[in-house]
Amino acid sequence: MADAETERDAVLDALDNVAARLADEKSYLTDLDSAIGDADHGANMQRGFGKAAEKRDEFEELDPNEVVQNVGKTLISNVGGAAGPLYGGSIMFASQELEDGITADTSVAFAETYLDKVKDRGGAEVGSKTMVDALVPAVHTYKKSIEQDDLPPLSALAKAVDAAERGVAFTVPLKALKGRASFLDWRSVGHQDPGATSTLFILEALLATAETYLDGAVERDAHAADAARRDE
Amino acid sequence: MADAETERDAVLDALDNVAARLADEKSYLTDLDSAIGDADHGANMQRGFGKAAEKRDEFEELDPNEVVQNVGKTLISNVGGAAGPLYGGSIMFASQELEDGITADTSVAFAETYLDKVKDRGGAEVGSKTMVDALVPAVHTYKKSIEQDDLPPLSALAKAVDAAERGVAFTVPLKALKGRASFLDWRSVGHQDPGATSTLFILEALLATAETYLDGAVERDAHAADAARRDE
Amino acid sequence: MIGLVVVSHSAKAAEGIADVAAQMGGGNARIVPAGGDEAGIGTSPDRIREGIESADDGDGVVVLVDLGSAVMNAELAIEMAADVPAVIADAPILEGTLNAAVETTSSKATLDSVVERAEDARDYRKLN
Amino acid sequence: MIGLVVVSHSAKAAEGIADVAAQMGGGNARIVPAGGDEAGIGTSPDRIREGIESADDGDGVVVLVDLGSAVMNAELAIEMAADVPAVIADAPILEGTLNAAVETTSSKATLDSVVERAEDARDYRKLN
Ligand SMILES: Nc1ncnc2c1ncn2[C@@H]1O[C@H](COP(=O)(O)OP(=O)(O)O)[C@@H](O)[C@H]1O
Ligand SMILES: Nc1ncnc2c1ncn2[C@@H]1O[C@H](COP(=O)(O)OP(=O)(O)O)[C@@H](O)[C@H]1O
Ligand SMILES: [Mg+2]
Ligand SMILES: [Mg+2]
Ligand SMILES: [Mg+2]
Ligand SMILES: [Mg+2]
Repeated sequence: MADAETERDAVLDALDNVAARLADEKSYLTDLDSAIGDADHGANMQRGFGKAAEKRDEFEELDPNEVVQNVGKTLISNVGGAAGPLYGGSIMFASQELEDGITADTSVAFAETYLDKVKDRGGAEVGSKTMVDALVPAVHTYKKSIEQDDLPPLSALAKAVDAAERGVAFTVPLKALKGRASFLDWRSVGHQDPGATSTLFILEALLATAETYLDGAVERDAHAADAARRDE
Repeated sequence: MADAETERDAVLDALDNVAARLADEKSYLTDLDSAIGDADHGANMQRGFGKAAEKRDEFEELDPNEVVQNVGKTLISNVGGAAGPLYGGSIMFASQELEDGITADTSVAFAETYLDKVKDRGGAEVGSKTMVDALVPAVHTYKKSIEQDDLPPLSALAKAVDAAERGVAFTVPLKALKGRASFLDWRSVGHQDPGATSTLFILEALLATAETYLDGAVERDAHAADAARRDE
Repeated sequence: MIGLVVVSHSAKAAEGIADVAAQMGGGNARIVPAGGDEAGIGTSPDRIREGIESADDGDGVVVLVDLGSAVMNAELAIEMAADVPAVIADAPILEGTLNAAVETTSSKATLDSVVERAEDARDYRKLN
Repeated sequence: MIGLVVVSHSAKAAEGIADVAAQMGGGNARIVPAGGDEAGIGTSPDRIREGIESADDGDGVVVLVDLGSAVMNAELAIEMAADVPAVIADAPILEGTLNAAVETTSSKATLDSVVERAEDARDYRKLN
């Protein structure tokens, strides 16, 4: 990216966009969670990111990585449930990758560190029917698009969003192996995972933000688009 | 014994004597329970038998076996802890053996049924460091004294008390395998079991009662006497 | 629907466990806490019997217990509530109640299947 | 003395479990309940961290947990309370806390021995 100030503005705008998107999707996420959980994922995410967005003025004083770190901290204390430590703890931890600014490379490092922390904290793998099912394809696609295919970050992010969308769809036919939904055993099959879905919404909000800050053709993958959500 | 009225009086006097004895021993039993339990056995036993003794007027209307049954019921609701269901439930259940009156034979049947119920309810065997360690030798000795040795019931009961006393002493060096004390594991070794001790006190009170109702030489076993308690 | 009775030595623990489990059962499970006794910490066969009777809607009841004397008082209570088919699960009390609560909301639930799910909680590992 | 922190999704359950365990430890154990969150049923890393800090007298703390997110928040809290040696026991919450409470009152107790006793509770059978 550019100077620290622009980076900070981008992070703050991303925070606003994510918070707004999750507020819009609150009842949808809650519906998903009511089928295989305790019907609080929408409220959890909206409350947590809402609190973080309210701190925008405070965050104006900080470096971009510190903003990200403090968003994580705020989520830890305000999201609740399993999503709190997973989102909040992993964002906080991964923020160290942004200490030297936000570039294509550091964003890949951030994504990988974030994914590793989520997997490590929650013990879920691909196929456990959790947010990891959206995250793994998104992070792998992002990394490969940047490091192997030399795509511009905006395009890489668009591809990552498509990948996450496939991941969300993939959670539907699976039996939950982690989290609250795993208590339902076979009855969890046929339902879309709330955490994978909120992960997708966050990525979509990041992509929307990136579009106002970054140049480059947005190459998306036609087949994945809109598969997961609207079919439900 | 004799007529139903005398039997009822004997049962009511026994109840008074047991309640009085346990009230006297309240703090001693509590001390034992404080070493390897939760320091409530004295209060539990005193409260439960105290409540039962308070119902003496009510019980005057009943047959002897019904008195015993209602003592059991009262204990179930008022002793608390492990002792409540063990003493109360087993007394209530065994009272059926006294339906045809209290004789040497029915008293043996009562004792055996009571022992079986305690073992069945609590899952303890001899050596588990519980009231079973006092009960088994007492009941075995009582039965053998009456059925094999043709001793008069008073003498058989005196021998049973001696046997219980050895049982109480036997609990000291054991590791508790059942009940709250078993949580202490090796630290329970070297302490006398409260429930075995209260079982002995009850038997002593029954013997004192029997002495005023029954004739016959009281043959006690010189070696066992007073071993368990005063050494502590 | 099969009912659940939670018998802890602490009335608070029984209530709290029932609260967490109610959420696992999506608010549909029938869960009755029956903890503590008149003196405070302890269990009461009378309270447990009342709990069993109020948890039962005709399909029977599974009882979850903590320590030894809770088991014995639950057994006595089951004998007293002779009309209600009731079984004690040999399971950790909180984890077993959660599992059982989910199972009772299944259309295929039976007394056996609820006990089995409760007892499955013995193998539940919490750390990865 | 090693401290214990009880992390249940229900504040009541955590308190009740601590009450029962306090009795097992003869009133000497250091047991801090840290259940629930601001919204009610849930767990809170901040509460758990405070619990860990107040349960510690320098010898360290063993944390007992119920469901998945309690584990994750306990891990976070342990990271936040970096000065306190603290470990999570992989044990049923009530049964593990009772066992652990007894062990903490032993003069030979160590963090490892307390965790081990807590985890022994996985094999605790309630029915004969
Ligand atoms: N162990 C885990 N690893 C990864 N993700 C998990 C885990 N447990 C739960 N999740 C995610 O969290 C989501 C539920 O979040 P939320 O409803 O906020 O928490 P809770 O289940 O505690 O109410 C699930 O849909 C799933 O994606
Ligand atoms: N499973 C059992 N089988 C036989 N006796 C037992 C059992 N559990 C406990 N006891 C007896 O109960 C006594 C303790 O009674 P009490 O202190 O009144 O109950 P609690 O241990 O619940 O506080 C023990 O000393 C022991 O003799
Ligand atoms: Mg939820
Ligand atoms: Mg929740
Ligand atoms: Mg006691
Ligand atoms: Mg007690």
